[in-house]
Amino acid sequence: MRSSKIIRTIAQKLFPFIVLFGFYLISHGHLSPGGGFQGGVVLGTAIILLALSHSIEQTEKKFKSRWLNMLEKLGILTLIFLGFLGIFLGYSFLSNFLPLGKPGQIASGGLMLFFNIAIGIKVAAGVSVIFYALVRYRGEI
Amino acid sequence: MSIHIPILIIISPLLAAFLVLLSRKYKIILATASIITSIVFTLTLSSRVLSGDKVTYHLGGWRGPLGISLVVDELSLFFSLIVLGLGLLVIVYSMPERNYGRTYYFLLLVSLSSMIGVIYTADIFNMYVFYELLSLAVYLLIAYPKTGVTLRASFNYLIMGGVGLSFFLLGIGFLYAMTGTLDMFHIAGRLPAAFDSSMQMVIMSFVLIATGMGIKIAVFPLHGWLPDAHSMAPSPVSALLSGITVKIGIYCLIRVVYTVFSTEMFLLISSHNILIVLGVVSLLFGASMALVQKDLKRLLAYSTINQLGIVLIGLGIGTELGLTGALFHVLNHAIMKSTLFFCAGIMITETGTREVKGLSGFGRQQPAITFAFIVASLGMIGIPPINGFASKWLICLAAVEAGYTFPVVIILIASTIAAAYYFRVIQVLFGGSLKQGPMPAHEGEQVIHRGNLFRSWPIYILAAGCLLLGLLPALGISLVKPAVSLLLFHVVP
Amino acid sequence: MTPINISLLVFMIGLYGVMSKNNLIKKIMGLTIMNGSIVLFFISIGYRKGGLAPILEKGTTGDIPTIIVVDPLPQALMLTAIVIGISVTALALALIVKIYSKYKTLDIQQLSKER
Amino acid sequence: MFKEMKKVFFIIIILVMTILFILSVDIEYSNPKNLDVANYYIDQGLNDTGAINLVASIYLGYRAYDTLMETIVLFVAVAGVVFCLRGKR
Repeated sequence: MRSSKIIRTIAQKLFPFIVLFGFYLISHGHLSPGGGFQGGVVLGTAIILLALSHSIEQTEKKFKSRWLNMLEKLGILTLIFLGFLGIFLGYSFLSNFLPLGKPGQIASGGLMLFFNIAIGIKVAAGVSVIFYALVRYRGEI
Repeated sequence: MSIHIPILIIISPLLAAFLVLLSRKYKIILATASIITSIVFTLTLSSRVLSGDKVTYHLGGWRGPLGISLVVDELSLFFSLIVLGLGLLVIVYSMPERNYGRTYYFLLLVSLSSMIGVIYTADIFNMYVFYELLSLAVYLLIAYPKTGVTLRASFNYLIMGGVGLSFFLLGIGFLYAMTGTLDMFHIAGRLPAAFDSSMQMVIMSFVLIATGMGIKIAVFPLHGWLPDAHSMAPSPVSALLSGITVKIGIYCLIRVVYTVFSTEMFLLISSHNILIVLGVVSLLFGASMALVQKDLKRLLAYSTINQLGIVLIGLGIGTELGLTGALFHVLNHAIMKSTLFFCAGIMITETGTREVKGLSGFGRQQPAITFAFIVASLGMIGIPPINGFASKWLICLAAVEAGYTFPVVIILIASTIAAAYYFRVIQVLFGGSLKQGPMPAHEGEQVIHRGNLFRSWPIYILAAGCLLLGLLPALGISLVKPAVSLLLFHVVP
Repeated sequence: MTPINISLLVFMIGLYGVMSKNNLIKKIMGLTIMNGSIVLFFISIGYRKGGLAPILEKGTTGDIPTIIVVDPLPQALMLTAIVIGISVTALALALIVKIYSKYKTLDIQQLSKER
Repeated sequence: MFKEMKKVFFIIIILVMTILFILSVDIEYSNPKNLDVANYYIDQGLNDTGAINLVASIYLGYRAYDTLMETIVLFVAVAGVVFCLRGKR
């Protein structure tokens, strides 16, 4: 099944903007509405849009599901590692050990930015992996 | 480093779970090592906890009602030791099975770690999150063989469990609306004032939480998922479900009843009578349904409903003796039911059938396993030298002392019915010679030998535990005693 | 009829859907409705009259804000609850796909007849 | 016949439960009680965690443990979906 040229072109042109918006939501999660989960879902939607408008195989060449799986594990391991870093530096698990900046700036949250980025990457990878698994399933239907 | 022990107990199986997914070879070693690490950590905590002071850990350094804290007291120590000990045996038992891949060990470790998370947390919403994590892992473990029956059982459990946890979450919402905090000890401190101003909301929140947990521990009208899920799952998973996972529901119920809603309020809204009635009904129902089952594992699953009814009666009586009996029965049931499911797993792979009738002659072939099965089933019935007797007797004594004679009669009747169905199985085990029916697909003698070695150790250990706790019930009671005194005479910190 | 009552009503509608419908996907829809109603419940118990979204002004340096702000804790809890609901739904749908490919039906009455 | 009976029975049960539910709820809408913890978050959340989005200051600061577990829940769900649907293509 091939979608029409209009849809393909618009999806292709829209893709970078959606990705940009997703990264904005992730990185400004502690300053404005948004955060890791929301931004991650938006990033995942970008991949889903590309896969729906173009063919699945073509998208999978760019975003391989093996890499996405690895990214997902990496996100969670980063979170746990950041938690353990608190223990090693003499605070407790998951505590914010970075100095707080001026309120309203992007560095103001300390560790929050890194939490958001790890969660965002993990959610984006997870959503697209679910999509791949559901789409590629060819059971005996 | 020593102050971080409570979080390390939870995180080490969780970290091992993700490492299992990354490494292909060392999955079993990683799983075993992480659980042993957790057990060692727990044992180092135990001396501090048993000497009387609570171990508290503030996550992220936020104390009190602001953040989440972990509290290890006598009750949580007792339950976490059961979970970790049996979890280790479940991992050892599932070692020889070759087709359990990485996902199996991942889910097993996640479920064990989330159980400890449920047990240690002092924050009621965090308890919900961990319970949902536990449930997701357990749904997948049930569906692990991916046959039609297991998928159906898993889906039924998902629907029922989802509804139950939604009820639980709504109950948490009611509690938050009344008290404005989520920390259980702070809720307990503020609830009496809320009880004076709006009694019906307190009752409603209790009903919601109790209904949610009632679905999880399968009391009579809400038991629909249990027989399918417990009997269709692979045998180690059945032992995990029936031995430990159901006990987590009981733990949550005890926590909510005795810590969040205090004992006085519990008596004031007369919910102890409801617990006793539910216990009696599910006791009778489980016993009578188990009597007519032909499938061995389904029989054991209905027997779980039966035994949980006894625990509920003990909880409902609520005196010191009754609570001691109930908690002791939790320990005993965990040990006995895991033994039975482990034995059932071996029987099913050896004879190739799930029917009780097909087991005839197994007793002559493998006398040691059969002996363990008989020990555990005698304990289930409640025959003196085995541990099940001691706890049942304590509960009966407590019921007579508190003036409930009717439950005692019912417990005795149910024990007779239990004797009927367990003796039927034992009789078949020693019956005629093993029928050469459809033999299972054994390829190569070597696999079977290795399997038998790793599969029989856990059974012998558990059966020895049954006999030990039965001959020296004072040992088990001394394990339970600190938790009971915490529950009845606790002080809000 | 405050939003609190409405959320309880919706909760019951979801419960009715889960209990009485025979189609597996409709049962999952009921579960989703229950989850949504819980979100509505939590958000509405945190509402204060005239409250704004709990995001402070960019220039504040930690003084006590003069504006009224709604309770931020239930909103943070609901972020967690929504993600958990999504996870349960995704898992249930995967199970349904697998069940359908085994039995070729989604009706729970027919499923319980099959062995 | 039996099916309709069942449906009516369910509807009656649900209606009774709804009425009980709504009667039991005693929360004053838009005027919550016991606001000390919430007020602490609103007053001190910015000083403690440095985020002007108070919701983020709770779910990444005070209750980051919940967020970690929630991420793992999502991971288990993804692993489950992939596990259920892989093989036999």
